[in-house]
Amino acid sequence: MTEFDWTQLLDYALMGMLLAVGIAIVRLRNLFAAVMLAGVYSLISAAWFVTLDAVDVAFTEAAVGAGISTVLMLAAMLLTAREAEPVKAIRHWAALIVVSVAGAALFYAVGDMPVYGDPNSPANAYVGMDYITSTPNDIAIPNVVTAVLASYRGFDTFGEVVVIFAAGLGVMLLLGLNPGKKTGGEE
Amino acid sequence: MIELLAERFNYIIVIILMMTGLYAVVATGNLVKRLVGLSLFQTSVFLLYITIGKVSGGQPPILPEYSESYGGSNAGETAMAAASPAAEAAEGAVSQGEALQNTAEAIYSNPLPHVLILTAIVVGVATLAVGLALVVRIRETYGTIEDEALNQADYAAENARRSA
Amino acid sequence: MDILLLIRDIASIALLAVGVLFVLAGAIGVIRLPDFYTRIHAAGVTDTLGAELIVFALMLQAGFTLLAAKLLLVGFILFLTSPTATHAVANAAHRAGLNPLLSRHQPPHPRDTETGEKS
Amino acid sequence: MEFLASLMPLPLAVHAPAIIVVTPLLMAAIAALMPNGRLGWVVTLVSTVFTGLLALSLIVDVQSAGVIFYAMGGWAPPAGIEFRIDALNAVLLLVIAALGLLSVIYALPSVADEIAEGRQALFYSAFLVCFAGLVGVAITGDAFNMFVFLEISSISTYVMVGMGADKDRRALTAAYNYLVLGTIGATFFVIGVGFLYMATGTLNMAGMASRLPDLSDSRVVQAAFAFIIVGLGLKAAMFPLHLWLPNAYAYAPNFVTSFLATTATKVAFYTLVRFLFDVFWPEAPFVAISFFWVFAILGIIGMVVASVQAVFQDDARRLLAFSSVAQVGYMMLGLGIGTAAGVSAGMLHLVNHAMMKGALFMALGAFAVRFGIRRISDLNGFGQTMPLTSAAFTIAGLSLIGVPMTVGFWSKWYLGVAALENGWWWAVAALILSSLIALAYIGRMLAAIWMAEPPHDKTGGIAHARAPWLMLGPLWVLAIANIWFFFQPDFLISLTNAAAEAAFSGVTR
Amino acid sequence: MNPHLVLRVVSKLLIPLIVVFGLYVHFHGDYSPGGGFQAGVIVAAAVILYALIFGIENAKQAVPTGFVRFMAAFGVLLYGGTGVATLILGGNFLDYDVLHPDQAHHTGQHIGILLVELGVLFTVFSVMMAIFYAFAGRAPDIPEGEW
Repeated sequence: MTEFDWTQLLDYALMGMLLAVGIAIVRLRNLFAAVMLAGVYSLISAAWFVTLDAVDVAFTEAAVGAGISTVLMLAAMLLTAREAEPVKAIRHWAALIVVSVAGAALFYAVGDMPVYGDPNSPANAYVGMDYITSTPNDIAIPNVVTAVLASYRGFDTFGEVVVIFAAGLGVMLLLGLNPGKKTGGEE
Repeated sequence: MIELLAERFNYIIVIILMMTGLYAVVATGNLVKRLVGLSLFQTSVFLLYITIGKVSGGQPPILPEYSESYGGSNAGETAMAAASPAAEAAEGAVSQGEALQNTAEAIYSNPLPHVLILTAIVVGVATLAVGLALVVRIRETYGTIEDEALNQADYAAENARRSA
Repeated sequence: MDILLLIRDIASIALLAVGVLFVLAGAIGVIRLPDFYTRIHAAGVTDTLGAELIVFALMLQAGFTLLAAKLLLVGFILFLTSPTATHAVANAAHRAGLNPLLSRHQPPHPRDTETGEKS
Repeated sequence: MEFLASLMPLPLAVHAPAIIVVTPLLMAAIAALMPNGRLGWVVTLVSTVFTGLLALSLIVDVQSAGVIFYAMGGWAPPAGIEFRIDALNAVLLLVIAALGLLSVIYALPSVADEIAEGRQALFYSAFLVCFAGLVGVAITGDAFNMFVFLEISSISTYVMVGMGADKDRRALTAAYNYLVLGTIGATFFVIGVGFLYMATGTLNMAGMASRLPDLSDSRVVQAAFAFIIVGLGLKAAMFPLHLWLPNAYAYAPNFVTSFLATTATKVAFYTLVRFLFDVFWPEAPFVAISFFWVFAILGIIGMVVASVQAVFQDDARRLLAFSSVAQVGYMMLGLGIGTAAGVSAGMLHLVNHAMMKGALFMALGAFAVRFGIRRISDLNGFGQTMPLTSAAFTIAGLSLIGVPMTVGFWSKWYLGVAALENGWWWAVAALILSSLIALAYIGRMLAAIWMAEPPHDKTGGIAHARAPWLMLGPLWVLAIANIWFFFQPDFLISLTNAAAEAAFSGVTR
Repeated sequence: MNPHLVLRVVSKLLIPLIVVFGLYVHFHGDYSPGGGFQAGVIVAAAVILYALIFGIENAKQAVPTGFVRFMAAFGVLLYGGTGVATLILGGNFLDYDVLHPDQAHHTGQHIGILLVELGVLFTVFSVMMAIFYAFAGRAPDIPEGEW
């Protein structure tokens, strides 16, 4: 650590907000509030994505997480229920066990993780940085993320389109596009 | 130990967030809230990936311009230059990143996690949409979206069928 | 040139400060004010005046560039959307029958008096 | 086989790894546009036939060339996504393509019976997406691409399971629970892959493998291992993580169950093998521990406990679903033995189980399409009512028990031999115990079919019925395969031995 | 006074702006953050806004359900078709370089990226619309009062 990086303060602030919102979502029983807070959570993480230099991701998270997902969950909530029942004690303890086992495994790994922002960590020193040097020669567009997304790893993106298509199929199959009657769907 | 954790504070927070989401998924009996927890969990995993790719003093991985079609590099910008790589290349301003690495080139954050997470976000919203569609159908068929009540309804129906 | 830059910086800092003040006031208002309508009135300040002033400050910093044009667009859209959103929320609350918190005078609800109103 | 493969024009053969995934995906889009279910079925059939041919040609190529690489977009790894086919996933491709084709032929009458007419085309489209996703998981050599394909197949699976709601509303909750658990599994997998990426800097599985041996002390790698095993274990219905499976299989449309039971968990099992041997390496301390303490122990517990649970089921398909969990236990045991013989036996059981479970579920579907029954007590006397279907069901059931003259015998034989080579006599004991329990639950169904009084129609005679030929055809193909490969096991055994060798030789370039 | 008058006026102003912004995000994706996916979401948001204010039936006239179903499949076909075109022209799947002979400026890559992003745009837009229609279409008749 050379000099104190003041932008870290912003990170801390965003993390604190994320924690507060996350815990609030878990504790809330009012579904409307939980859903809105989930949107807020997405928006804050989008802000953090910006400070982490992931502008494309931030854009998408803001559009999808804070926009579409929230609207979807609101719509579903309207069609179902407004209030969740309190958590049963047995489920609470079961969840705590699952969470603490998984969390322990994750914390176990923390010690060997690369330092935050380390430019020489394996993840940052290898393929990722190669994209930045090779994109001007291979593809010649400025936005490296688009280049990787659409060309280097274009097949992933094809898969992504198919996933979205499958979700569309699923919604059309399960709910139907012209739901006049109860199960809808016949076109 | 303290320093070790302080340099990895991002992972610790992200892990706590992930576990918060996972708890919500496992603990709650409400089907909608379980999906809310699921998206919380997934968003936190996205954060994990993106923090891996962060490089101190880095910039968004958008390279300076080398085709002429972009009008972002007018002269006269000073203050915003650091935020706009295009302008920076034109003026050769010294950014924080260059000061750190002391090379002619600016340093960028790792684009690969960004791409992966773009895909993962889409997968996440697709799952959410299908899940919510199922919840809506469940509500229409059963009249409830609480786990316990659903189990009881199934159990009662099974018993009725058995006795019939 | 330097004096111009100085003026520009001072102006933008002033705008930023005032904008942040409005945002702060809005935030405090949302927490402290007693009922829905006064709160949304405070929140409206955050969106319009606060955000708008900050955008202007940033525009000053950007100078005559594409960035400034984009910021202008952002300012324009904010100018359109946030009052509309505030209006829509307040209107919805009003039509839903939420009465303002008034100490002495309770006005009759519009739904009780008007009948011809259907959307 | 060589003859069929030689019919393939050369440019097609060169790009076969890409085309085999892309064809069903594009055909899925076309199927979604079809105005009615019959046309959608034709599109689906064409693309599965084509995929089957490509799979054959790929197997022939793998046998001659060893390993086939295909760089997507012309970008060599690590920059691009690489498809990598060796003897291990060639077996998987063959299973998916063959069972996919048979299920599609079987689907027409079954889907016509169970899905509303207006939605059949979309339903076939969802099936093709799922099919392509499974093929993609089997074929890809990139860890993140594998996640994408896992999710493609899973999302369409959730939808297809949920479509069983027209017959039984429990399909909805089953699909929902499957969705939640499946997504948790996929997210765990992503966490694991992210950790591996953190440690190695690449997403290419071969690239990871070449860098990981230097990192065996890294806690990040160990945590990645744990998360990937749990994530894939959820998808593969490994014993304590199988809770989604029984209901999903029991209430999904019949055709979906017979396809999923034969392919989906198999593909997840394959990914486990791939990660254990080709990304991690079997000598790593944490992998070596997991062979015994995770796969062998949980496999044995799974195959006994799930079999016992199966005995007490009333619903025929639920019974077979629990049996599927038990069969996953057999495969896990083969994996846990940790030798080439063990993995080969596990892969052999994978193929065999696809044949027998496919036939069993298809037979139940054939009963259902004629009489709409699902409970074991409803099967009374079906030996006289639907003799052809019942005979095929019996053959497959005997194969599931592991009776000689059926292919199920070979899987248990080789599993037992591999376990004894390790000196694991208790594993053999568990195998026998589990087979005895299988005898109990299959015997229960067979007794109902052959011994009990058949239902009488109104005139007092026995109601006779025959399943549609399109259902009987694939059913009997599988039933005959169950016997045929007992007498001609060399083909399968050579395939699975080559697969195990490919797994053990690790990644070589 | 119509209670939605303000909303109607403002949304009439905004909807074209949103669509234009979506297209900007799409076609500027090579130079700045954005691309087909974000653009698809934004354009869909414009139509959803229209549907919320002017009624879902009007929106269905503007963007019919058949069109939605077609475009969802068409986007996948466009993406995959680009790949098939590269196969036919002799490259590997999705190897855009073969799409255009001008290798020096990588025009083929630019064309390919534009085409596949267009495919993403179509599919994402129409699936978002499909999801919206499916959910909004079955909204229970909530009296205005509840909101």
